Amino acid sequence: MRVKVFVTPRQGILDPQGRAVEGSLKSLGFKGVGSVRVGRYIVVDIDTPSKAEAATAVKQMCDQLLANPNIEDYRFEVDAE
Amino acid sequence: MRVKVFVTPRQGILDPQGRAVEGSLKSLGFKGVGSVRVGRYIVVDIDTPSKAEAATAVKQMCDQLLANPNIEDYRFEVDAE
Amino acid sequence: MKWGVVRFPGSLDDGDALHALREVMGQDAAMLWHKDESLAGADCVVLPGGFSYGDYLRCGAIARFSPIMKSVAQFAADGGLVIGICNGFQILCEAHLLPGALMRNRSLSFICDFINVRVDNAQTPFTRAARAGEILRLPIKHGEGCYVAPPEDLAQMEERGQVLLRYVNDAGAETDDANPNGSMRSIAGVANDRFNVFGLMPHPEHAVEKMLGGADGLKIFESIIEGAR
Amino acid sequence: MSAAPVALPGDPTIDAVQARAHGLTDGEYATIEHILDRAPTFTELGVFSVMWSEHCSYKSSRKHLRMLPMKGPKVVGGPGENAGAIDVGDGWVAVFKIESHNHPSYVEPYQGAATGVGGILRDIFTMGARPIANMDSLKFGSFDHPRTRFLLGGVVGGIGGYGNCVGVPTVAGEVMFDAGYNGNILVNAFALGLARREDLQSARAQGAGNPVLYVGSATGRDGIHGASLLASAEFDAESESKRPTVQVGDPFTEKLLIEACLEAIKTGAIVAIQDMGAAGLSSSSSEMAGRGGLGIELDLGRVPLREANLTPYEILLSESQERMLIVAARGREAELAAVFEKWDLHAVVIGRITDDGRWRALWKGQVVADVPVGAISDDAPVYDRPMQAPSANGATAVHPVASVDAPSPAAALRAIIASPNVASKRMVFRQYDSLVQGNTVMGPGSDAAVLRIKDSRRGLALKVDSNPRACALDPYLGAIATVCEAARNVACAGARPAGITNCLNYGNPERPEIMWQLVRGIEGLRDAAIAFDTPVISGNVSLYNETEGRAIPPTPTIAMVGTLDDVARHLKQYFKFAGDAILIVRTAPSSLAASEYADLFGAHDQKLAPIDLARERKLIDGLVECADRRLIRSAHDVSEGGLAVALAESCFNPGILLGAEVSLGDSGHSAEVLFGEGPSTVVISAPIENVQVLHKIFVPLEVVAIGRVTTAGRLKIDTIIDEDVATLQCLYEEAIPGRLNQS
Ligand SMILES: Nc1ncnc2c1ncn2[C@@H]1O[C@H](COP(=O)(O)OP(=O)(O)O)[C@@H](O)[C@H]1O
Ligand SMILES: [Mg+2]
Repeated sequence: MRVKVFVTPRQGILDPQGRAVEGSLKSLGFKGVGSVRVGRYIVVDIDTPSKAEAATAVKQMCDQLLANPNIEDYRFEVDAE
Repeated sequence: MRVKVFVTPRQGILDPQGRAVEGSLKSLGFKGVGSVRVGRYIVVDIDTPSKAEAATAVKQMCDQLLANPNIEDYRFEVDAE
Repeated sequence: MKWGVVRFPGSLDDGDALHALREVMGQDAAMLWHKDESLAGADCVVLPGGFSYGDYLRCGAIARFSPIMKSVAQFAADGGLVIGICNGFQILCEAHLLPGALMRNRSLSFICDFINVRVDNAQTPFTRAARAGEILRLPIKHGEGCYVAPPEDLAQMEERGQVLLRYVNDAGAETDDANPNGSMRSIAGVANDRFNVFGLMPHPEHAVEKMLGGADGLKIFESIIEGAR
Repeated sequence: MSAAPVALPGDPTIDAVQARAHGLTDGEYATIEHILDRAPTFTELGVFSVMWSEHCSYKSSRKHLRMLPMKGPKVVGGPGENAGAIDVGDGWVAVFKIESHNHPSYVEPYQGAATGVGGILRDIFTMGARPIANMDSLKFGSFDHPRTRFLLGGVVGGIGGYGNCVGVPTVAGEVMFDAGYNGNILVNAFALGLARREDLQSARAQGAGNPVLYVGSATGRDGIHGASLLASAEFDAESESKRPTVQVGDPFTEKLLIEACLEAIKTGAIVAIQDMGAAGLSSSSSEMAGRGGLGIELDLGRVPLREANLTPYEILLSESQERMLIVAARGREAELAAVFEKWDLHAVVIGRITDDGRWRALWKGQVVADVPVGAISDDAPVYDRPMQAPSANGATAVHPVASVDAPSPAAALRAIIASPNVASKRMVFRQYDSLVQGNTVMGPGSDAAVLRIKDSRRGLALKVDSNPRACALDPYLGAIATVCEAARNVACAGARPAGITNCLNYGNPERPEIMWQLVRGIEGLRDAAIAFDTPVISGNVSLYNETEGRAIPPTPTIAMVGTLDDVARHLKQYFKFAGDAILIVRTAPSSLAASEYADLFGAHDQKLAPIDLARERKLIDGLVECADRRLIRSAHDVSEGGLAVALAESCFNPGILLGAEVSLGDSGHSAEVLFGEGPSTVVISAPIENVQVLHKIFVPLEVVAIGRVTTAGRLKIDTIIDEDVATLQCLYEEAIPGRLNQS
């Protein structure tokens, strides 16, 4: 299976990186740019019999390692490959 | 509109972060973990009349700023909101 | 000759470069502001070390769009001398004024240390004061100094002698241990194919006074001065 | 105007219960009602709760801190301001301070440590001084504790991540691992800045009508109640649930703030300036007004917000980072705004100074808080808490007794030099930029860091130290021993100790034995500071360092700053020339009490020997004279690991492989002599011809020529130790990385 994990700075938590990119896009002249958030995109190949098992594993991975519960939210997608 | 950009290390380019994560996941005892790639996940809110225009804008953003063509690939999704 | 040191928001070693050039080497050097487009008649432009724009997104990715970078690109196109140190090197790569890119150190952590580099091409405006094969002891301090480039480009750069500096051990050999950040082919500094733009991760401006740990960095600046004569 | 402030829709009813939920005692709440002659609004209650918290008000320690010597011929500015300053010559003053970020770093190691560095830096440049050096004092649980690795990685990453990015070198520090910190680590961050004497800024508001400017990051919900709840209550499951939005540091914005503020100060348009630290806008505004004996009025609607719909309560209590509050000279706002714009920062007028002595906050045209300035800034309760020495001579630490079969000296040396507390901390300080700004003559690695002062021949030496093991045995002597070590480290670099800043890390002051530790610690600091003529120019107190009712060992952290008239005369700890004589200078015979040896192998000796401060002072003066007269080539203070380890460390010259051949005589083969850590001993090397005069210089101290520096690359101590220096160095360097890699 291939699992895609999306980690984003939690709402309300300062995201300096997002603000910097936002500023830069605006000064590059892009119109209508609103808020920008910068997070991590993690692709994990995992060999499990079922999607369900992959999902349980990935949830644990996120809670233990991939995301920082203090300041980040995550979601993930499991797509069989 | 909300645009989601996924930036990943180009195939063949080493990804030390990915390897580190892979290592930690294994040492945490996760079974069946294969290769791991770590990239960036960028969410841009942009106010454009149409999805198409958002798409054109984002493509430029990626080429100019959000991704480094030497070492990274990107793809993006535009979802109306 | 005249020197211009560019100050970006988040530049940190700009003052140190200026100090090395003015106070230590008695050069005529001025600070340039990233929002200006004028290079104030500089014969050599220095892009200093630091964390321009906090190194957010990618090191150098945002600074590259500063107004002054247009002028720097034009200056380089006209054959002017440009040297990028650490963050300056990263900016030059992001601006495509130098080939390749700089990624997270292999160890994933920031490294501050003195290391050896070997001068592999001493025929350039940036190295002519050194002997080919000469070993310089210079400090590095970076978290993203791992040099990468597509194999075909690398081959070409090697052929043309664009690799000016490599990390080596005390015996002058490229070894894995002597490569602090995992750079391809132990590359520490590269020039463009016209040899008027040079980027390096080590900090020559922090190796110009014996009391502060060594003066090998002078070789780089002396080379540039020599060429200008 | 003084219409009673209005309650806002959704405000809870205010009573003693609500006050308790805010960490205020019933007595404190009654006082508030008395001061106001009415019940406070919810907004006011919030402000009182943070301003009267232990963290902001020092209510348990203030009375005792008064005993510290804070004045001196070289002290400039000082009490009342954010930090004191020391005149270091040629018109330069050094401003320095140390502060704890213990609890935030335990909750979120990277950001907690990073924002700790950011906060202390603002304390420095708010004085008008350019920060030129950082130090960090770190205490983790035992090395093998499951959380230690994670915390170590996060904290070190955060300190480096922030310090490296703002361009302030981290030049020294300390790291200790001890089970006493398993549930409550210590992260104490130090910063030092230089200013021209005339440029020193004040945080004393002046001039009714002067505008109040807000500069820096927008305000979010970060760390609301961080100060009062996290730093003023024991750390347990409950406070976990009260965990505020974690503060995230933005070192890039901090760097812009440093440059912009220092430039703005040059315009002369700034009347007073203060960073928004703990209790953010509430403390900075009330303290500046309070110092000036004036009032202040803030229009909270003008405060830049990161998210919509923050309440006045949240705006006033937010601890968002990288924010400064400035009182500007009326009519010169634009001038200042221009400077900040240049740095892509925005200065916003959010209020004005008044002469009515009130601290007033407006929201949508209504007054939501209106209290006497003094009530929140100065008149916080001061407690004289009961104290009680624990039985059993005050020892709070149980040490093992001597193990049945003590190891051979050589085996003990190999074991001790590879124990994480003694081994090289390179893995840590390699992650810190110690070179930026080009002043680092000696970075991490020797006893103290040495900085040059540009455009002069002068230099500074600095080091931060602590000795919780000794303090656990005797909080008074332990504090003295800590100051002595810090002074020794600085003097070993050839510098004259000039001033102290301190961070007092203790447990719950409501427990008499903890209060006793605190007061004994302060008394020790006082006596030692007086003995060395080193005024205490700033400091910070961190209490309630407890988990599940278990307090950390008493940990006064002492940072010492010393001055060199000629930085070229500084010393390092490494032997330099084969053939030089090796001597030890001692104030008293050493003991195994509180030593690494005792920790590893046990020892009977668990009572600290008394310390004769006159002799300690003599040792410092002697070292400074030796350096100044260029009589010695190296000096190394004997600390963790004792004399044998100090001798080995002196051989680890990065430039050249040397050895030492030493004879201590039969009496010198005891574990006490080889591995004892206190009181004071220093290892020096000098040309043979200077040995005679050295004896004179250090009278009445014991000076013993114990051997020679050799080219052999071996450390030989009589017949009991004969080790290859390179091998010892490998043990020393590889210990921590090695143990981290084996998972
Ligand atoms: N956390 C740290 N940050 C920077 N430098 C450190 C840190 N920990 C230790 N060091 C450096 O390692 C060396 C040894 O530290 P330490 O054992 O505390 O010295 P000493 O025993 O002389 O007080 C010193 O140069 C010190 O500055
Ligand atoms: Mg020492």
